[in-house]
Amino acid sequence: MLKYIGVKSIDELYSDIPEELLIDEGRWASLNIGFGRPLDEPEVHALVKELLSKNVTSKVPPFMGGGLWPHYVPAAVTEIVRRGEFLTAYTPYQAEISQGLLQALFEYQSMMADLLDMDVVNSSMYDWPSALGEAALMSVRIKGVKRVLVPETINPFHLRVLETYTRPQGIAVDKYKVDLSTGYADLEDLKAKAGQGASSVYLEYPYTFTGVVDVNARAIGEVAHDSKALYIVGVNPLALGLYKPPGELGADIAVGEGQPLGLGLYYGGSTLGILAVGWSSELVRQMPGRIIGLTTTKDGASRAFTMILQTREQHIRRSKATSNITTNAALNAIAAAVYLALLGPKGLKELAESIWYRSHYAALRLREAGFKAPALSGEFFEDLIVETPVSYEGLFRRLAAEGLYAGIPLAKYANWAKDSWGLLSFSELHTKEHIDILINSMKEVN
Amino acid sequence: MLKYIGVKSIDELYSDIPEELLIDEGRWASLNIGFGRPLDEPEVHALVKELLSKNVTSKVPPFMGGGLWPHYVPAAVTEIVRRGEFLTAYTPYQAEISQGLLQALFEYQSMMADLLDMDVVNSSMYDWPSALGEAALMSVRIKGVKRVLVPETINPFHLRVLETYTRPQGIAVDKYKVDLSTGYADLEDLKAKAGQGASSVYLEYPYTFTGVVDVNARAIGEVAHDSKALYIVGVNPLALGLYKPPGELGADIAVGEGQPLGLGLYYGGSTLGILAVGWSSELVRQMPGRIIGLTTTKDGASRAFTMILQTREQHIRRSKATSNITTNAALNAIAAAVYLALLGPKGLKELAESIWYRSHYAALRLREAGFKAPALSGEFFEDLIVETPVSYEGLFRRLAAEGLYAGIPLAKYANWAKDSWGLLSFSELHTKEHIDILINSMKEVN
Amino acid sequence: MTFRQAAWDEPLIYELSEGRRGLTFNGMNRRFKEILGDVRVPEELRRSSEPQLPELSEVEVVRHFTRLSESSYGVDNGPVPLGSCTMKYNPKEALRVAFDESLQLLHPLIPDEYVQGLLEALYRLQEWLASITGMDICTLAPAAGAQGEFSGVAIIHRYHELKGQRQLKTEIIVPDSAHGTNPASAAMGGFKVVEIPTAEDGNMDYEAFRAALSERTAGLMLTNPSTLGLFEQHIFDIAKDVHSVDGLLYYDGANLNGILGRARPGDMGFDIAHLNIHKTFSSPHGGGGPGAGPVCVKDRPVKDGITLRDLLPGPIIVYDEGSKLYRVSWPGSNSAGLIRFGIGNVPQLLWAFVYIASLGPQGLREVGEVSVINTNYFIARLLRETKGYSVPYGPERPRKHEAVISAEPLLNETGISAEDVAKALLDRGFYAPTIYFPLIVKEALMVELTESETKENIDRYVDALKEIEEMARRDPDLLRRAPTNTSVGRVDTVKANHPRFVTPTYRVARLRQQGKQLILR
Amino acid sequence: MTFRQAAWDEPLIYELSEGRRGLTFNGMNRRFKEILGDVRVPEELRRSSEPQLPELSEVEVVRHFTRLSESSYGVDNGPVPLGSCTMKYNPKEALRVAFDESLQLLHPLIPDEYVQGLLEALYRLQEWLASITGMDICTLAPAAGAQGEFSGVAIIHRYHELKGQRQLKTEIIVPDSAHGTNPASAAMGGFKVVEIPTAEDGNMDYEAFRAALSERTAGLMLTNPSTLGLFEQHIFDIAKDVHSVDGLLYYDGANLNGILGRARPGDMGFDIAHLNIHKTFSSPHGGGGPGAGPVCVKDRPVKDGITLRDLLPGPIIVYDEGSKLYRVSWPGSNSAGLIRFGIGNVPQLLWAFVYIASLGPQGLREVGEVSVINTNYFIARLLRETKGYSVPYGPERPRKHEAVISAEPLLNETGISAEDVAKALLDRGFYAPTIYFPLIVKEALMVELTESETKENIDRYVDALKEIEEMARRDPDLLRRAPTNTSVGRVDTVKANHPRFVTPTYRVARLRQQGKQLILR
Ligand SMILES: Cc1ncc(COP(=O)(O)O)c(C=O)c1O
Ligand SMILES: Cc1ncc(COP(=O)(O)O)c(C=O)c1O
Repeated sequence: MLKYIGVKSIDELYSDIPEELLIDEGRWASLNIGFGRPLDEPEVHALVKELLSKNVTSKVPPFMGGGLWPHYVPAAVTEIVRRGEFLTAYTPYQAEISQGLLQALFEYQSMMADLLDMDVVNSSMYDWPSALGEAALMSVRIKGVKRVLVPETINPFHLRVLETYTRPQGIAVDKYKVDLSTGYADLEDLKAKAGQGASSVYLEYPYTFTGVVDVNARAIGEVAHDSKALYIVGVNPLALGLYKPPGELGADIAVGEGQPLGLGLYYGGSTLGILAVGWSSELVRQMPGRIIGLTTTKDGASRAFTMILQTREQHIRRSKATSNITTNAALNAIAAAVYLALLGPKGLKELAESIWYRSHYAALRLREAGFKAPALSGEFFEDLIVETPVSYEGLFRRLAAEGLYAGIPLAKYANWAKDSWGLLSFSELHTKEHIDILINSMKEVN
Repeated sequence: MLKYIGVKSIDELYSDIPEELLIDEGRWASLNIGFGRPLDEPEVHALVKELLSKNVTSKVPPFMGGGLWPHYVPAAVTEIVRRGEFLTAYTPYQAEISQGLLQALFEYQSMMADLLDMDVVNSSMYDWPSALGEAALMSVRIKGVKRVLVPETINPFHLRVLETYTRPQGIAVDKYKVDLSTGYADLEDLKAKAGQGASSVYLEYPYTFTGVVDVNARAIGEVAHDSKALYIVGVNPLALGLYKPPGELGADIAVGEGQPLGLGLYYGGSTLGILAVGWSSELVRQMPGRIIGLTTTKDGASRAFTMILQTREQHIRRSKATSNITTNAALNAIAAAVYLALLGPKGLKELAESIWYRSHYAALRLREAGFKAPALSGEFFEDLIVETPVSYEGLFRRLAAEGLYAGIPLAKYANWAKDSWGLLSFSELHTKEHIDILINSMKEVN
Repeated sequence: MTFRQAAWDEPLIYELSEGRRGLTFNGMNRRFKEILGDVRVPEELRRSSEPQLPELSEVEVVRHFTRLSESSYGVDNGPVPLGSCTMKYNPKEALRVAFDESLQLLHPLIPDEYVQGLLEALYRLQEWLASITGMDICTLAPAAGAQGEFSGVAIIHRYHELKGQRQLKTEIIVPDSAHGTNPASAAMGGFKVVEIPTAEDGNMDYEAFRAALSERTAGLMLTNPSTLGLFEQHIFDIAKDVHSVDGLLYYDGANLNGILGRARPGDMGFDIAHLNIHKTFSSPHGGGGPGAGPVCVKDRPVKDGITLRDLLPGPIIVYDEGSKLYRVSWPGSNSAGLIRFGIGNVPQLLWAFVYIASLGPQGLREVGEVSVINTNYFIARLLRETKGYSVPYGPERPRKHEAVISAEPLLNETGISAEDVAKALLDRGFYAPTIYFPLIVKEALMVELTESETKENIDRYVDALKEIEEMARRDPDLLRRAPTNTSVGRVDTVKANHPRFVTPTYRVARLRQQGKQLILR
Repeated sequence: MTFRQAAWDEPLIYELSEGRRGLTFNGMNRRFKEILGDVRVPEELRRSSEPQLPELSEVEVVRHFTRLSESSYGVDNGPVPLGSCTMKYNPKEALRVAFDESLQLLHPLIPDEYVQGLLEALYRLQEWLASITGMDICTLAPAAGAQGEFSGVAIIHRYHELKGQRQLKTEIIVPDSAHGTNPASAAMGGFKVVEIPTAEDGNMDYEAFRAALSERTAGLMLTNPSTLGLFEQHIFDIAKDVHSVDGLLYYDGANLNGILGRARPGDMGFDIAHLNIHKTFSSPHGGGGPGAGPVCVKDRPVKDGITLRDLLPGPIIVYDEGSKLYRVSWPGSNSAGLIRFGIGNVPQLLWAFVYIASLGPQGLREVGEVSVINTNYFIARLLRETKGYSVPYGPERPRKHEAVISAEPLLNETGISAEDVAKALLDRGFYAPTIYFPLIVKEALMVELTESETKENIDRYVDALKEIEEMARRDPDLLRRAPTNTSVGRVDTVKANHPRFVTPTYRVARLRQQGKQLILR
């Protein structure tokens, strides 16, 4: 091939690179890259198995949630997303040869829309916090006020990400108060702050770091709208099998985390940012991210799918785009679509109930064991705060050493939390025995 | 639907079954079937994980071979055979809609033919021993003498299966001697026995229960042919990366075990029977099993594949068929095809060398450690017999308790083996460290 | 539904070969090479030339087989209503368990105490299968139904051998509706096969059976429900009769799906039965295997304290109360021998374990019921709405899991054959029924919908058959050109089997190209 | 190669809905229900009606998505030579590791000491990426290249903020050949974007750049090699110039494949760089993600002992000699913030770990070399054998991993556009190149073959382009009707975006059907 190209050696193909920059083979091979030589596949396989076996996975599924949750990954989901035609495809720029991929993503958007009770869903963001960041920027583009309001008990990681997204543009992120006895938002405080002007008011639903489902969810939206702010609701989609969806709450924008929908935890590395809006031209035009739409072939003969409203995106609009996002979490969106299709409305309800039962059973047993649970008296779903007589972090560490991951020691991450508070999370993965083991161990270690 | 059918209840659809036979719902539900109630998928998943975790898998790959061997399963093989279009297909009776499956099986047959140096390969048998049984029956159909000859050191499991296949038809399975100092066949004894008449002479190549590769392999075939018997050679296909293939040895029929070709062990539950013959009308017409052939479409426009020579098979010839086999190991044949395509001739040779290196390194270290290894002085490939000063079974059990599966205590299965003999097997899965650990532990425990 | 199968016009993998590598083992040999030098193999044993395998990189291998797979069709693609095959859905969770990586390095001779998890699962399965069939004890060893049959025949052989009457017992009775494997298995066991015709009502012709029965009768092989989907109504009499001449009754369990949860072979008088894990218990057919064919027996006496269980030619798993361990018990000297090295096709067996555990007894019974309803609904619609298809043999009787319809009326009227119908179904995105089997039905279309198909799919399937019938009248030539939506059009099977053309391997094509005459006589 | 894609005419999953269930959780709730009774949710929070999701059994779901997948096309199907995307082969062993089931239950807040295996792998990867780029330290956190860019822009912002010069530093310079994400990211960081034209020789117009450079310059974003596949020859001068006004240089690593093992951004003067794991390091694109976009910096001083590493908006993994533990170090108060909850897209990162471990430094260098040879061979053949395509901007210069060709000559001669060419390529079983990008090339066809394509595939690809050129002369209308071998013909994008038709969800279609006016203004 070199001969055909007309060069004597491969080096000629790098001749336009300044001499001083070029790295010779020997120097390159001496750098800390891989294991110094190519490894055969069986070697790599053995090496990685050995490495991963150093992780201490517990026989009892972790009781850790708080925004990313341990849930069951159905086998059918895994099998579908492993299919090379989906897995190894690029963004479907050529619609004609990618109809299956486009339809799958359209179906994700559609099912998510029905779950959220919203009209327009994009085909994915990276994760919940970045979706929140983008939603906030979007609200500022629309409303023009460089201020957004978030609840005091917002997930602290989400808060930091939100600040990272907003800070360079000089947007203030201010908090409205939450009553720490019930876990519900302080509507008066919110009203006062919203009255001072904000582009959007945000609610976490349920609050990921308290577990509470805010009864004021509708009222918060009304306050937002009264103050000419947009209402952004962030959700754990599984809660929507039981609780009112963002659409019913009056949300303008819904964001959330698709990770519980059959993706697994992967140390927080397998996420799916949800972003949806109601049918408003302004909202849709200002949305970030890719959207797949239904259409027909040019000859009108058959239904077809294609990417739509691309003029919002960076590859067309460049610095005027609604976001810089391009690669997103498409395959995870397909996984979520398969997951939602497997469950259907009934399965989703059963699963939500499954979760509700476990957290409420745990609360009962925790109280019987002498703990305060839930420490915040409001409605709760998957996570709940338990209050212990001791520092939770110590208790947590002792249990971890026994192979029980007993939630999240809240004070470590959230300044509003008591040192004695732990956030426990329960899912369909936990049997009654698992929960009993947890609580018995908590009693003993306490 | 019942209404449309015109019955009042489903029971009517069973009305032709004698009353006394019918089982009512209650009685059925009380039987020992499953766990007494339907389990949800997450329940089953947890249950099975729990169960499988009770198996004690060693960090060091087992040193156990003897006819089924631990080998690396390439990821690409797994991914291909999991594809639903292959996995969930039936026997390709409708060629037009199953071209891909047919071509894949044709390619298996073709690659296996080139590996074996034989002309015709069927699209699979269950496993090596049943392929051997069928080959023996085939030889008797062709030659008419109700006797077959096998080496004394034949795999004892294979021997029992062979006897099971031949005994109902009154066929004698006689053994020719093997020199237990070298592991090579006793040609004089074979000549004498073959002279008394036999339909076939069988050789294991390498002998799975001694590890020896018989230098007389060609000569044995000559003896067989001189006595008007067919020559059947049974192979570990991986050995053929280094050693002469059955075709070069003059084999009329080759059988063998495809399990090492990327199938994994699965407690002996993932096998692939190889069966091949040279180009002889008689042999081909008497072959058992399915064969895929190349042809064209009727209009001659394109290449196509279909099942051929079906008049040999049970669904056409019934009691006159060459075998009763129908379901075989097709998917495993596809796995083997993918495996062989990944390796190619170079990879196969490297792998065979990889195995050779390990067994020979082990022999060296075993001798240094004071053991007799190999106990049989002949050429060896993957397995070798080690002779220890103690009963091997005791040593084996002590090592197993330490998590080292140190081969097979031969005397437990083979009456010609000394109590102090163990059959160790080495593969590309074993690193130098693994082998050193084994030998050090053998020294200590000894 | 319109449908067009992918067609990649994919070359043979040999033609793609480009001197590349998909998998290497070089680095791994380095350290050994340093110690041992080059590999040494005696000249007389050294392979003289490399095998002519293709040489490709991993990406090319993956692409090749991915493309090929898109020209294949399984239950994951759509309905595969092949009769006699029970092509039900293969649940993905069972797939995940069956091929669990932790099993890849489990050797069959690892001592029992280290494989307790697997043995427990298989022990349970073994017991469940006994309960489901009403038999006493099963071995999981046989690799497929046919090997199960052969095992059964070997048991029959051994039974008579142990009783010293093998010389006398030379015949096995098989109805003419039986699957080809039955007579073939009987013949492999050295028995003469006596075929009994099928009566008009679909039962085995009882009079003919009585006439054939004699002291030479070693046993009878029966599929119940039969391949016609009909329950054998004389079963009690037949059992009594066979036993009266000291014959054994063998149950071909391929059709168990039809009576699952409603009736059991063990209660009908059968002595031996095989099951097809890849039919009734949802392990996939894999394009032709592997499956699994456990064999169960009633534990009746043979002689001198020997009972039928002692004759099983495969291991059984026992639970040892003393050590609290599951143990593998290998067949002893009274057995019919041994059928394999290992305990059975483990992935397929685990698949069945997951399936039964998931469904429980209730679910399994529902499986049987839904498959029976589906079949009878299908027949009802077909007969009501078409004229080209008939249902021979006891047309008024309810079918079980499957039905054999005849396209003879259609052939007579339009010249369109069962094969044409089958090809036309392919064009409509359905896999075709089994055709021309059982042999006793002319222009047979053997349809088994299983419980996995929805009413909507059955309706679509009947609609397709109707449409084909109409087209047969309107434009039969169009049908004769079917299929056109599959990867290729009709395949030339005559050429495929022609003595001068028959090409079972690429090697044969290569040799012919090199001028070698390879003719099959 | 002829090629015909599968076409199942698959209904929307809603249209398949038949009131069935794929996954249940009923049995699991039994025991809890006994204790707690029914689930109680306050009225004001209870969902008022079930979501209108489809209801299907597992088999129907699996079939639906299996069929859909066959109307999709990835690297596993054939060449996907999209420029700017590095669609290389995604090795299957990496897939197996990346989605290892043991990681499914690892929560990101599990204490470090319990995830040492994973942290060790990621730590190594982090160090390897630093070596490969010549940078000092990386965070693996960003989820994709664009988030990496935004992280970089946030670092630039924070740098100037910490130095008290944010008010002044309002502009980021970007060449006009840059990917759209660069200006978009700069804008998200609140900066004004200054675009610099590309010179005839394919370098950034150095004079224009000098003219644009000022004390307002906060930084420069550069892709090198550029999207034209050309190495920026003034890079040393540019770096010096940007640093002279205290701006930071950002390296867009999407094109690293082209210089892998030969040159490193860290040696060129860049301060910040992102990598695309899903481009250079072989994790799959998954139809649009997830990917991973680690960001690395040179650890240069900012002020008061603060160095650039302190500004990284994501965790880094450190090895603690004392405890012999790998630890996650979260960004502190000087940082640009935090970009995610968790350490990064773990499966994709593990994929890169396996890829780099498999190839070693030697293999990685070869990756770069082969991709460069492939590109230049492609150009050489194309230019030698066709007339319809040209290579604008420094046509004599060697390309790196990709090339932008222009179909302008073809358009002028025959009226056939780049889009027509793309659609015609689809018909021949190839995925099309990126078209109409970069914007500075008319009728752009941006081709990146990567190291994964064989010479044979490149030849076939050139042959296809030749054939298309010939057909453009002979029968352009035929080409305008392309594609015909894909699942559907040309898609109506005008209708798709029409204010009264635009349909982003099934819900919108449903509402319109119910008479609701949904118009997008
Ligand atoms: C009635 C009947 N008996 C026996 C068999 C043979 O079973 P297997 O294919 O598992 O060997 C079949 C399979 O098609 C069958 O339908
Ligand atoms: C040059 C260049 N920069 C940036 C990006 C954006 O990267 P990502 O898609 O990972 O967000 C791309 C991706 O196409 C690219 O080609």
